[in-house]
Amino acid sequence: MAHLITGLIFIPLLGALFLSVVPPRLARPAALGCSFITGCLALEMWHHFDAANPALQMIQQHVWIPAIGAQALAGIDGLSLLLVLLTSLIFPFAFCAGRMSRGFYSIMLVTQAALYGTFTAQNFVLWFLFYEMSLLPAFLLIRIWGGEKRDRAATKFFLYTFLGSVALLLSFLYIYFVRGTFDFAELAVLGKTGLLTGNLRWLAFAGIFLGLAVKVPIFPFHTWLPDAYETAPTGASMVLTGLLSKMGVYGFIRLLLPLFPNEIRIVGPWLLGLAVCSIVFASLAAWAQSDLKRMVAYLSINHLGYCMLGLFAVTASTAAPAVEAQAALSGVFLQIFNHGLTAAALFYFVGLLEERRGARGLGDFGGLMQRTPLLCGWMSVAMFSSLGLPGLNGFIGEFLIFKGSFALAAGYTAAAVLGLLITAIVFLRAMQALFSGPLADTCGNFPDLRLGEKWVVVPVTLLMFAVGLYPQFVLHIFNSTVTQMARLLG
Amino acid sequence: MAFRCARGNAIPVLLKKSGLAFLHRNVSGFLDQIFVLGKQWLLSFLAGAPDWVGQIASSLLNISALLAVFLTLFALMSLFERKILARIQNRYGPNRVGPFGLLQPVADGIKMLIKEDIVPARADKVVHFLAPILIAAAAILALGIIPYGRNMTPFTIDGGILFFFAVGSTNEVGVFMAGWGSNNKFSMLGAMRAIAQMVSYELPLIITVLPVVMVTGSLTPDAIVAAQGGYSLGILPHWFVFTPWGAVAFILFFVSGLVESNRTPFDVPEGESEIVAGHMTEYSGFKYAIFFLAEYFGMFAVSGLAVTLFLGGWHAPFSVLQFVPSYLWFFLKLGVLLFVFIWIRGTLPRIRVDQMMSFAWKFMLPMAFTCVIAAAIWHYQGRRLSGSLWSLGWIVLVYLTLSRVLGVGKKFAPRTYRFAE
Amino acid sequence: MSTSIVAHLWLIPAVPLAASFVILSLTNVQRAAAAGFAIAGQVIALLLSLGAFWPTLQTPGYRVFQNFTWFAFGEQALRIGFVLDPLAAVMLVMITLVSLCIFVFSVGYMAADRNFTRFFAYLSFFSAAMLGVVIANSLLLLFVCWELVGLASYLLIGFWIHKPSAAAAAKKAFITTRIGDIGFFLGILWLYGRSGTLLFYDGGTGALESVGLLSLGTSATFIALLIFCGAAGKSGQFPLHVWLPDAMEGPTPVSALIHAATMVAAGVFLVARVYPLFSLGAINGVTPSLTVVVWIGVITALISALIALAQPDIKRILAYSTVSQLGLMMVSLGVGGVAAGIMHLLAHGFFKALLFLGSGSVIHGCHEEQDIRRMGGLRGLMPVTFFTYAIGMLALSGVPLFFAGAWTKEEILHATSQWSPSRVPHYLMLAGVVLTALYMTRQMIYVFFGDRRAAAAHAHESPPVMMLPLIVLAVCAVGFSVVLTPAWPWLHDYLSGERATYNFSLLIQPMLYFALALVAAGIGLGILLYRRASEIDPIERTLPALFRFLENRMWLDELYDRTILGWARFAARLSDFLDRYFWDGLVRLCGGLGRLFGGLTKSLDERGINAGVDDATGVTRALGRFVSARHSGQVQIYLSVIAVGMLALLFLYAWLT
Amino acid sequence: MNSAAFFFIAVLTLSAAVAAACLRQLVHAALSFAVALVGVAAFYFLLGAEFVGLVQVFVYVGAVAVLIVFTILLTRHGTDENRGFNWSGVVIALAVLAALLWAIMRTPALYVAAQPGVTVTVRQIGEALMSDYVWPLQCVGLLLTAALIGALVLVLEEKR
Amino acid sequence: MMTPTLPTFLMISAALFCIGLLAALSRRHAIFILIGIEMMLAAAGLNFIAFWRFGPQPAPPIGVMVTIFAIAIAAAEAAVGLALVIAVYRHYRTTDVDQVDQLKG
Repeated sequence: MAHLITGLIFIPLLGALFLSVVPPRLARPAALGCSFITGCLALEMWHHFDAANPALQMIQQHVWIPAIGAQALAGIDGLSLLLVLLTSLIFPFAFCAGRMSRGFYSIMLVTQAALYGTFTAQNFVLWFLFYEMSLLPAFLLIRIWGGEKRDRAATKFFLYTFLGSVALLLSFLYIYFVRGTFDFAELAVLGKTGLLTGNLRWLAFAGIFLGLAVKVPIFPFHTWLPDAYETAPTGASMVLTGLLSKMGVYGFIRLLLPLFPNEIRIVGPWLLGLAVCSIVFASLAAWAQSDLKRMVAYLSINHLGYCMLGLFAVTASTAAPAVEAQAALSGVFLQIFNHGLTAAALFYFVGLLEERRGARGLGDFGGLMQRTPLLCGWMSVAMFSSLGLPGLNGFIGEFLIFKGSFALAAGYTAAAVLGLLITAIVFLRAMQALFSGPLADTCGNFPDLRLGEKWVVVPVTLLMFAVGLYPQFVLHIFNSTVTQMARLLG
Repeated sequence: MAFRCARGNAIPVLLKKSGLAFLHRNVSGFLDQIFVLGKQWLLSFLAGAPDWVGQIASSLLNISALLAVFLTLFALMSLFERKILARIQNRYGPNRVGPFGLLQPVADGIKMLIKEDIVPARADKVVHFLAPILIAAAAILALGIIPYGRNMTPFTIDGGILFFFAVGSTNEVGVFMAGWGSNNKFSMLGAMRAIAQMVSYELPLIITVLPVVMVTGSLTPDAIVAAQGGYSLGILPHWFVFTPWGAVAFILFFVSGLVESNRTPFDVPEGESEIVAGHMTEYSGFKYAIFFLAEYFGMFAVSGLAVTLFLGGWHAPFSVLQFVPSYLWFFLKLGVLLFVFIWIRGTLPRIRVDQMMSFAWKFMLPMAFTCVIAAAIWHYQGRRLSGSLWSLGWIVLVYLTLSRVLGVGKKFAPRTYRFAE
Repeated sequence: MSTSIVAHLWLIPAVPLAASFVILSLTNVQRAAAAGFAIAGQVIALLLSLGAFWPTLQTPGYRVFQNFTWFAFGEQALRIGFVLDPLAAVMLVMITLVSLCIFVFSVGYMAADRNFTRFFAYLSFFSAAMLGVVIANSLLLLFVCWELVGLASYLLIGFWIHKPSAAAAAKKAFITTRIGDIGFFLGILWLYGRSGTLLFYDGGTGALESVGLLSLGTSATFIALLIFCGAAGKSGQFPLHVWLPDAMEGPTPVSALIHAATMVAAGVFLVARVYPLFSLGAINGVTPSLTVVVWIGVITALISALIALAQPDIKRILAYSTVSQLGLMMVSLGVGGVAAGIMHLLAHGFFKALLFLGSGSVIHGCHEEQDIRRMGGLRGLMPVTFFTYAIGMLALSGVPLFFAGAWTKEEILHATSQWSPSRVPHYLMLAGVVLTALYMTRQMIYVFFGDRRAAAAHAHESPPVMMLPLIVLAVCAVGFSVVLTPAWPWLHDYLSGERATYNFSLLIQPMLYFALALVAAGIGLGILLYRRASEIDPIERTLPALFRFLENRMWLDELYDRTILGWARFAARLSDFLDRYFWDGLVRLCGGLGRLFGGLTKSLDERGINAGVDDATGVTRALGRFVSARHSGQVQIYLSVIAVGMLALLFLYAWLT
Repeated sequence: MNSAAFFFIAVLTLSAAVAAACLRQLVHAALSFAVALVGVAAFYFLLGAEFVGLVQVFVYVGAVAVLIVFTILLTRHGTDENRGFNWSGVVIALAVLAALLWAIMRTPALYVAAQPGVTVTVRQIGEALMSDYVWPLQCVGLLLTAALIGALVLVLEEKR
Repeated sequence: MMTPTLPTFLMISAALFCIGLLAALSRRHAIFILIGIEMMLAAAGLNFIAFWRFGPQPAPPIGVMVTIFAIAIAAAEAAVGLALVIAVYRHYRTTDVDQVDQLKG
């Protein structure tokens, strides 16, 4: 049971290797098989996970590089398990998004392994290894299978994120030299009593913040995202938006917040300001887009803005009452899960449309409801979920975030709520452009959802409804982690 | 000065003895040491002079005695050689001059002296003149270290044997000078052949001496002779020749000696049938005589050494015969060996140069080494009979393998003659 | 027994919801099955509502609630629940009854439509959501159903998706209500933050109960106002009313159900439900939030009444009349007449649904013609429609005695007269009554009297399936007045939790007569003005500027469009521009700097260092060539060099020591 | 140590050496070289190391001189004209001589009296060779064989 | 004549050495060079024996040993040197050292 994590990390890698021998025709089924196995492993892990105990579980500890105190320490708690489950969910979903070459699937599997590693690593060096490991495949995915202008976008994406991670590494090295350990738990304990002193701590804080902000992305550092997601192939953008941005948020929760509590309190207002900016400006920018993928990309920045709002609200306030902190944090966790699911679904639908029409502009479609009612129906459900319509999964996350952050930072939350409105406008504008009006002659012969696509869309949407109506089975996973973390951060 | 003459310690021994045995021993002892006593008697006249004068006098005495003995021997030897060769060829040999031809050498000597001494025109006069002198000197020096009798070794040098070979090796230089000096193609060729031959056989010569030196543990001839002193069971002398390695070493030494002194069947350098007199062609008159003298002195030196090393020097063959003076035994053995020299000259035909060379390197050298090993085996088996058997076995083994190895491929087919194209 | 009823309360919304999912799964072909399921679901819901209504009659001030946890986050639990009290019970009955009538009507009305089944699915989904709103005991559950109602209205307005105007109207409706909902959402958050729970009634600790209210303190007014935003959005109050007239793009039954009876009423119901919040800390019944409600209500009523006068479209007139009536209800709530407001809500629900269905059958009859100026003289052709439409018109304009509208209006006017802060609302409301009567008579004359104009040439009566609901509704509009008369104010007392007493003498109220006079004046003025109904509207002939101003809805739409929407679009383009060029520019700038710096170091490296090194190597190579020349190959040279070397060393040694 | 012998040998050796260096005729030079080496051997005898003297004579005169002479014979057909004498060598040689003599003069420690009767016997040399210098002996043996084979290979090469 | 002391021997060996050097440097014929070298080696040997003889007497015969080995090595060197000369002569038909400068740098 203890070796689940290593299994989880290495099976995709083996799968990636195995793919090179599989005939191209069978590449997708093989990839699906491999991710199915990891899915079973994840479920097994969930089964063995004791939700009541907030501490790290299934810890695997191996001496790795004792000289620099780098331990291959991996373990999962509520948050990690949630993200592992999300990864095992998103990847099969991404594999179904269009038939690609073997190389594509093997690189995707490598990304999956990297993500599992990132979400379970408890030692910075190991975490950083997987953090970087996920960067390269993402770059390759965009670079090789992307749309037009892909090489510029891919290079910008890679360099931008890479620069961030370099800053991250430098600051952690500084921390290591001062404190002598890379282990998150120890650092968190040290963090409570002021990890660093003097003005260099601000540099370290800034370094880590930059590294993670680029990854999330938060407002000023987001310009790479639209280009990257726009040109990325459907499967890749689903993974990019669904999981890679989650690594940024996970990084904040795991790395930055516990380590620099009082720095964040000092800088709190600015951070909240940034979060609100990224919510509002991103949604505004989405409104002005004519390209569907670029629009969804901006919206994913917006949604991540909510997560950041929740996190900063909890950590920025001096003494956050337990209720609000727990509400905000569980809202953030749930939002991470929901956004992963919904954004991936949106990209999947956009991918379907693009596959049929060959173009992604809003103007390229019209009156699809008459031609492909099923596709439009399910797509509008995904849109409404992303919009935050109650009864679907988006609303619960957002409600909890806003409930928590409103009590802790009323002004910012009020401004952020505007984001909700604009998101609604953006989606409705898209729905109007796509579904309503007379059937455009260009999409006269669009086929409706094929059987294969139905089998993909229906379960995902049902999951959305399930989480929307009865979120307990997801919240149950990380409730204990949330309480402990609220006490730690609040 | 290095040259110390033998201060013979026999005199005090002499005075101490008494009685018939005394007389018996004294008389034989006296006869034995007659020459030594004579010399001391003469030196006693110079007692007053400074030390170095005495030393020079004693060495002069030694040298003169040496020369006298060996010159007469040379004369007789030349005569005997012609008489024995004649007897072998079933004729009388020189018997006209003097009774039984005894004055023949005098006649030859006078003939040599009065002959005209011709020097080739564009020859290298200095080298031409020096060559015979160097060769004769080398031969005479070699005789200086051989112990002719008890306490009768002209010069006792620590590395006596080595001195013999060192001097021997200057021979080659002399031969070369002769060959080069006469500015004649044939003499040059002859000199080259002689040098090649002498160099090749010098190695086996030295290595066969090695076992003797190893066994006695010293390079000085006196020590070697002393080592062969004892008699087992009163009748069997401890001469080295009676040990297995000793016999083989003696034969090899003797053959090498033949070659060193350019005697038939190894007299290729001055083989009359091929290149006239080799490096001596351009010499005539007295210089030729000196060459002739040097050759004989070379023979005397080699056989003298052979006697010292293998035939027990001046020791009597049987313990009962010890009363006979030591030097007599030495010269008797010397005579026997010389006779063998002449005998071989009379019977064996000359062998080809390449055969000689391969015989030296392929057979003689390995066998010499086996003698050394055999001597070692003999020594480590405690010098008794079993040791002898082991070393004999070893020698036979090597000999058989060697003969098979060398013999392979050479069927004794009828001779084929290759005429120069 | 009472708790068991509340336990099964959730069935009422659940049945229509289930029906809608079932219908959704049916294909377009199975029309009869779809209609059957919808109507059956509605009938069951009606019976259950009546079942729930019955116990509330026994005890005045009846309130039963049942809460349960929806989900737990961290150590906290979020609890929601259902409540049954007179307000909810009455609304339940009204909604289910009206929906049933509309369902039956739309069977006939939508017979020709291709997406017949999808229409019924949406309708039952809508009624389920509306029922959810009514019985919710938690502000959150209410908000959830509130949003679902908004979704249903979006789907229904935009039902004829192929018409771009319908889609635009649906989008506009959803967004405008969404704006209101944002305020409502903030109100919820604030309330939840302050009182710690969103449950209305939770055994004393609920938000609307004493403990919860006390903890709110001064923020109550702000929370109330924020919640009122939601109500204003949904009920089409002044700033956010623009979407309602456009919502007429949807099929008429939709307008009837949503934009007459139920959804628009939700806002009023919401204010009624959270009334304790509004009236917290009231000084003789007046709080800042309530005054705001009153003034908003007044403005809405007057504006929409005026605009209704100039509208050519039969359904838009009714729409504006609804807006005006809603304004009136808001005023009544604002001035403290909660029961009066709710009574008018109910009455209005019946006769407005009747009017809409009447107009539906008129449009159906005139083959989808909606412009009243092209109708006329339908009295003869469509007698039943005319008769029921007349009853509705009279009820709406408040003709006393037999018609529900009058009594409720009279109650409201009575309440407004009591309002202490100012009398102006009262007078304006009186003007409102006159205007209502005026535009209703204009419509009656244009549609049913005068000579038949173009569209009405070959109009025909609607089929019986459409006639039956009209008749039922007409009966309700009249019958309902029985419980409304002051003599036996059963409904008023029921709602305010007192025991109803029969007192005939109260029937005669001075206000009653005054109101009667006003109505008569309105109708008379209407007949006078529109006697010679003609293409050109009389007011247009007399006051063309004013008419055009009113016809174009006071240019409000254009105003919004140019201001708020304009700014928003500008902000969007600006942020996109910023994104594409400013932030990206920064990144490219860094890239440029990097390249520049790289170029600099390259040139420095090439010219500076390399050149220097090359020269140095040049010197050494020359030296090397010289030395190698000495290697002449002659052995003796080497030997002499060695000897000289040795000498030099020796000399050096000597010189040193 | 009698100085007369020493003086005679010294004169003999140096004159032979000078002759070897300066004589025109190659053969004469070689022969005088042999004489010089015999002179050196005589010095060894004078210094009490008879064995070394004998080895010197045996090796140098017996082998080296013969070899030189042989080489002279084998290479006589070259142009025989006298190739003259280059004087820079002489200058350097003299300079080195001066330097060495100067060095000898300056070191005072060298003026030590000679103990009488010091000779080394062949036994002593044998023991030394076999005990302390076994390894150098083996090396020299190896060196000599290598030289032998090397010389053969160099010379034989032409035959193929 | 003075009894021979160590400096005299050293002087003689130095003289011998320089004569060897002279021969090696000034004569053109290859064999002269070899003769020069042999002379130098002999001079060195003489030096060793002189030092051994005049050194502290009971010393082990190191000088002697070195000289013996020096002689052996000189012999080997002479053999190879002469073989070389012969090979060079056969190849270049000359023994003039100056002409044999193929290994020029």
